[in-house]
Amino acid sequence: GRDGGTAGTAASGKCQGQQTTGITDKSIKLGGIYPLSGPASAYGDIPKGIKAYFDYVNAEKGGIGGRKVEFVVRDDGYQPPKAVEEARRLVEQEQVFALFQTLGTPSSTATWDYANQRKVPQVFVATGASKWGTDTTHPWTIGWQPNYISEARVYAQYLKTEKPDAKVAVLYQNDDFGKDLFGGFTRAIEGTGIKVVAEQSYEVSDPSVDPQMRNLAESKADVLLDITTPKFGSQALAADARNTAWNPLHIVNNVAASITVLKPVGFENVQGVVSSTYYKDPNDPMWQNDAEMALYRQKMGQYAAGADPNIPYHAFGWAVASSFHKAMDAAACPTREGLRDSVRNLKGVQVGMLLPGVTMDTSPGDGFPIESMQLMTFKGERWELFGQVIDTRKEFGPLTG
Amino acid sequence: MLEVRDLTVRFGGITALDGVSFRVRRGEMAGLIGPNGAGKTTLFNCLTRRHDADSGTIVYEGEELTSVAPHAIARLGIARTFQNLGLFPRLSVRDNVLVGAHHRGRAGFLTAALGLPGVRREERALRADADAVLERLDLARVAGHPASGLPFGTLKRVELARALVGRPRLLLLDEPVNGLNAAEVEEFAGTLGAIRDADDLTVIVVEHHMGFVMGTCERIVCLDFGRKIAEGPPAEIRRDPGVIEAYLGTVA
Amino acid sequence: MASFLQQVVVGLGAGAIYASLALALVLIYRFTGIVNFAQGELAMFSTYVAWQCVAAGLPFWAALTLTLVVSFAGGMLIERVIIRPVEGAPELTLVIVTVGLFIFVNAAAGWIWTFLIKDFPNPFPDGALEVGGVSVSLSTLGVLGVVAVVMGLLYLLFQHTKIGLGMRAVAADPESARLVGIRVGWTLALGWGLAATVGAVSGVLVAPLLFLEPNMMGGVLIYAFAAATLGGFDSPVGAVVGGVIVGVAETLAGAYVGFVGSDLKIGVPLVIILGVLLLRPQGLFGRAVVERA
Amino acid sequence: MIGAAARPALSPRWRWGAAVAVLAAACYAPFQLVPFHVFQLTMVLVYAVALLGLNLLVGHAGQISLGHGAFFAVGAYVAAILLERWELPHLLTLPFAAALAFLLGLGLGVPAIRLRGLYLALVTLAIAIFLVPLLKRFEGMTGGSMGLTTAKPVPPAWSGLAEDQWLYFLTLAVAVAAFLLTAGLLRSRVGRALHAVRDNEAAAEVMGVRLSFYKTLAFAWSAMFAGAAGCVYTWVIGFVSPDSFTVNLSINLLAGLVVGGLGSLLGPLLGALFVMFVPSIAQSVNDAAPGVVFGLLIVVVMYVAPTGLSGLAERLIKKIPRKE
Amino acid sequence: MTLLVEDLVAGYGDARVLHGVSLSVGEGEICAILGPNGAGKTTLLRALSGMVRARGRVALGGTALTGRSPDAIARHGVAHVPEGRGTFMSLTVEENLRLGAFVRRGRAAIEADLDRIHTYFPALKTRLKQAAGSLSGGEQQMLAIGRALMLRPRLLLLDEPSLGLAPLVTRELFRIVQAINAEERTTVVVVEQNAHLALGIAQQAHVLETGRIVLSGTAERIRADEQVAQSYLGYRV
Ligand SMILES: Nc1ncnc2c1ncn2[C@@H]1O[C@H](COP(=O)(O)OP(=O)(O)OP(=O)(O)O)[C@@H](O)[C@H]1O
Ligand SMILES: Nc1ncnc2c1ncn2[C@@H]1O[C@H](COP(=O)(O)OP(=O)(O)OP(=O)(O)O)[C@@H](O)[C@H]1O
Ligand SMILES: [Mg+2]
Ligand SMILES: [Mg+2]
Repeated sequence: GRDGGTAGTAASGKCQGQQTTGITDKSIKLGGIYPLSGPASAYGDIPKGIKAYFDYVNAEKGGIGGRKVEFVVRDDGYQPPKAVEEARRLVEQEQVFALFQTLGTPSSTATWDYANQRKVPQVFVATGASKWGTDTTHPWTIGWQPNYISEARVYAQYLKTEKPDAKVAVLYQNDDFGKDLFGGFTRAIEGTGIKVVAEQSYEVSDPSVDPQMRNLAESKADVLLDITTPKFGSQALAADARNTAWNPLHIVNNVAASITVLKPVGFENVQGVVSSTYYKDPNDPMWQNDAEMALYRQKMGQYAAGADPNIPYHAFGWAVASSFHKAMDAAACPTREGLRDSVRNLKGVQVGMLLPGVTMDTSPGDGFPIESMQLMTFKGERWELFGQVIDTRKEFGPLTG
Repeated sequence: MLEVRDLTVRFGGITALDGVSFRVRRGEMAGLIGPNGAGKTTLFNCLTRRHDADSGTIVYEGEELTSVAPHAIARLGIARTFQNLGLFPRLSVRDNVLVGAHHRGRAGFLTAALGLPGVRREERALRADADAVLERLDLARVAGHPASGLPFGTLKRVELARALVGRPRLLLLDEPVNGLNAAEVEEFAGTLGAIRDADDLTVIVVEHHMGFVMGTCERIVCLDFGRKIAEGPPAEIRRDPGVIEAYLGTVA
Repeated sequence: MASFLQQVVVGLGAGAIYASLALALVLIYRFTGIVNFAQGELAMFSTYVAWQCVAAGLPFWAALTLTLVVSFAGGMLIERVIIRPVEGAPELTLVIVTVGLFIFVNAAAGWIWTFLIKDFPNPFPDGALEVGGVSVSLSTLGVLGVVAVVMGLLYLLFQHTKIGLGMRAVAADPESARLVGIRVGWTLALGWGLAATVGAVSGVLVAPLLFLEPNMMGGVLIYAFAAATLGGFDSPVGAVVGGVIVGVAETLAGAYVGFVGSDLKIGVPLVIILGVLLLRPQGLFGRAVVERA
Repeated sequence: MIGAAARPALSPRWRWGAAVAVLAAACYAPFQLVPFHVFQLTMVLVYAVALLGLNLLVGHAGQISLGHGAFFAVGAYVAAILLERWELPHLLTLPFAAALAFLLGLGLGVPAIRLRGLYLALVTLAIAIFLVPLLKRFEGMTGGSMGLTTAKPVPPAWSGLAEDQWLYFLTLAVAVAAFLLTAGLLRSRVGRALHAVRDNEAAAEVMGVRLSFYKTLAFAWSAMFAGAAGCVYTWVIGFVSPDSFTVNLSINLLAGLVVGGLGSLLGPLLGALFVMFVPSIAQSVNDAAPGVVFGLLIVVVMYVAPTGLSGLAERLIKKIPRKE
Repeated sequence: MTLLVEDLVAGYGDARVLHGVSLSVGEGEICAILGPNGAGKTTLLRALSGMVRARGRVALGGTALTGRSPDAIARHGVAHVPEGRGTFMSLTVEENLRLGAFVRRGRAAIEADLDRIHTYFPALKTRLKQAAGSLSGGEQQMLAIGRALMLRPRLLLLDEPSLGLAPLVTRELFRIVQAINAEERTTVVVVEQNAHLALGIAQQAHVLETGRIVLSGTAERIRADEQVAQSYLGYRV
């Protein structure tokens, strides 16, 4: 047994009696769970960005608050039972301070009871499901990215002003992600002139969404809401481009909005596509002279040799790692309780890799760190942001279960 | 005991059996001979319901066999051996033989899984029987050996043991002395005779070994191209010109 | 009506894609008697090779030729290195080895080329033919054409060449095949090489339509299995007919049968397969095995 | 020389001795291990139960199923729904899960009467694939793609056990029961009939083995064990979702079984250990692309032990010199 | 071609079956192997054609065959009619026969040989397009022999060729073997339980018991041996 192997420093003062497992004055140990193998391995690039960030901070900034970060990554192959096993390994054997990111709604759901029973922070889970913010029985778990329902509201809002009588065709991935976003959209257009006139779902195991696109085209809708993951996003965009008889306004969700998704389709074929975003896409020339992006590129080259900084998941990892950095800095106590409270009490925290104007804000009644997004449209070879950063909380009121 | 009437079997364009009729009396040892492809094995296959007959009837102990389910044949007391061996290669010799006693057992999935006492008793009894048969056929030495990898002659005996352990009343042997040398054939003839007397068996045997057939069978049926061309005691068959022409050749 | 026909055309296009990989499955089954779970991944890997060649500046057709050659050699190499050591092991052992190969190749591709989506040049011109309100894209026609040609070639190989006969002998009974003087090892290697080549063709046909990434062939493989099962696993004609039936049936059901919808449409080929196999256990075009007691 | 080939790796007395020793060790282990390892062992037992069932079908009855994940899923979902919606006590969910899986297995056993080898394998594969969207469709019952979260069984006070230990012993009980049931089956006339069907259908039928009966029941029993394993899985993990039961699960199960050793009593356990531990080993070798290592490991194991790890173990045991 | 076998040792796994068998068969000679059930006759032939690994020396016409694969040995002109026949069940009769000539060149000669096989075994001729697995036992035996002859072998290994053949056909078969042996100087090793027939065409014979040759000599000498007469020739009911 390795129980009590890495006991931390005893917390003192107001932090007396709080948990210090995995954290000392000199170090902090985090554990992340991602699919490094299996069909969802693409997400395995996220921890590379995180690692690069922590390595950079450890080497050049003396760590987070003087503590060197050790980041242990485990592979769950996107299988919930494996995620449970790895979470227990990290908590019980590796004695991590916190679970810093579990990826995917199923894996995060499978592990959150455990994390909360054990009172281990499970911070910034990499999924946009809304339950991380609305649930009240799991205080130790919190999400990070804008939740899918909020994102759906952004598109609904946009349509309300631009096309109040829009007839919408929806393509969505038949899983928690697609259902959440689609559901959020349906609710957000209730009582407006906007109507969903056709919907088609696909399974991640489907080879192609061409048949679905064919069926949607029959609807003659004037808006296509494209709720897909990258590969299917490319396919849908290409199918839309091929079909010259049907030219809807194509709204692609953030997950599939990376330039790496659009480029294979051909830039000439995706002009005018609309999406929304909250962090900076390294492929976008817009950020060529951005300081954070320059830092990111430089440090990726330095600490993640061999990894392609253009992969947006790396930038995502970088962004969430620096968010963690900020949250840890803001913690009143260097304890698990301190982290739990800190992430639920973020006030206007700015993170370099997030869009200007997008900040992290939480409160005891609001478990969604990022709830702002900005709309963008594709012009030439880049996304062009337009309008204001939309704070969905302000626009639509708080999200409740 | 057995009456075959007007049996016809066709495979596509080939007529393997063409209106064959004959009877076998209880306790009789009948021989079935004929050139290769004459339909002997096909006839056995009909008797054990491997094939459906296109027409004709088979009456066994007063029961019409053509409507009996294939797996129910064994329970009626009919057992057979196969010309090209039909053993279970991965099973031990003893287990091969025990499968022959399958229809004598009652244990089902549930009772067997639970290992109820009745099942164990039954199993013990069957094992005792199987061991007795193995002993009788001089197979006890190889009882634990998997069937694959044993010499051909041994496997033939295993098949016979498997047929016998089912306590059949009608035994169908398809070329049982295939691959045995003269002394072994002689020994086999002796063993078979003893078993037949002891168990009151009726036997139909297909064999190309004329010495064996003529020596052991009381009556012989000869098929050619699916038709019966002769029937009678060995001495008669041996002289039958049709049989000589089609099957035996001149120096029989 | 036009819309119905249009759906049929969409289904045909999908079916042709399934058929292209099913042909490779049938090929290797004929040669080696096993189902190769790694077939789709090998096709994907070949496609990456072609992509790499194009990226390095080779003209498309040169890249394609080179890829076919590399795939052939790679297939043979895999047989020699990975399959040969377990030759003669139980059939399921071989199948599981191909599962291992599947996992290996998939992960290796992601490792080498990342999971970013790559666009792959389309060998066929853009555009579509309009016939009576139904538009058929030139790509679909091209894929159908190539699939038909490959099918024809395989048919000739199986039925009318000596190596075709030898390879069926090897699949039927390797030990006897040796006894008549067939170099079983080389025949198997040849089978893997040819299957990898046909797979490469499939990958190159598929990539422009589905986009190249390591999981590109995963879904296609499932449908290719369905196609080959339906058509009979040892018949190239069956693979193509099976692919077309699966593609069209699935598309039509997804479009017109309300309660099926696009989420359950994968059940439609399943039902067809079950129905067909219960009547013909060897598939539509498969050869029945005669077994005599 | 025949005697040498016929000698089993271990005599029956040794076998029983080994079994008792293993069981004793299994009962002792949870008091010695940290909870995490107890949990891992629990999962090994869960997979072992599923593999025992699969072994019955594939290893003993000779029919390939690439869809056993579906039965596993059905068992898991039955448990989850009963726990979540009807609030049944945990132990009561087991008979329901096993029974429903049994019935489904019986239904699927019907095509198995007619289909052979490859075709049966691919039909079962298709069924496993179809199950995922089907689970998502009946959202009201199954929780759709979000899945269902269930409570863990609470150890009774008299036992004095921690939750992990309690779960472990529950699972161990199910595993031992499954093991004894299959062992009973295989020792009997039924086991022999299954083997006979596997080795030579025609001859088996002539011996009086009713093929349709044995094939469908083998399917049903096998499914029942998978369903029971699924049910226990729900107790242990406390969460079911369609993504937990993709085709990969079915293929992993079959791969685990073949790696462990088809048709041997030890195979399922070794296979379960492989399924459970080897992915982590793969990651420790190459964490950039664990799949590369995992895939290679499967290939290498099959190379070293073409008849599975149990065959390898048997060969090693035979190498130990013993006096006759 | 002369077949030379020296000190051949072979077996399966750990089990040794042949314990040092030596014999030599001159070009164009026929050699009969007799022996009881389980003696290792089949194993001997398998060792000669490379189907089981063997130690010792096997040479055909001066070329060493030991350690070579069965296909290489077949390409060297050795045809083996194996125990159990080795029929390609799912292929047609004609395909089976053509496979026998797989390593040969020369279309015309192969076609001629096909015709020759048809005259040897007319029963096969009417079944050419039928799946070989559906043939009767005896027909399959004819097919196995026909397939071996299609190779035009220099060395022909026959393992119980009369198995399952009708008496008339058996006699015809031995006549054919004798004819081929005479016309083409094919060396023949035949394992046969019908010792009368085998010794009738053989020049020399060996008796194999538990993996060792216990008696060798010319066919006449063996025929005259009392022990042999009792075991292999004796049966008359
Ligand atoms: N399934 C089948 N399809 C086509 N022909 C068949 C089939 N089964 C048997 N035959 C043919 O029927 C004929 C009779 O075969 P059968 O096996 O009964 O002969 P047999 O008398 O037993 O011959 P042998 O003495 O050689 O064993 C053979 O010519 C065989 O080719
Ligand atoms: N595949 C095998 N695996 C293991 N042992 C085998 C195998 N084949 C044969 N043997 C053993 O080798 C010995 C000799 O067998 P072989 O088949 O050569 O005998 P044989 O003289 O041909 O007998 P028969 O006249 O019955 O055909 C036997 O004891 C047998 O058990
Ligand atoms: Mg016959
Ligand atoms: Mg022999």
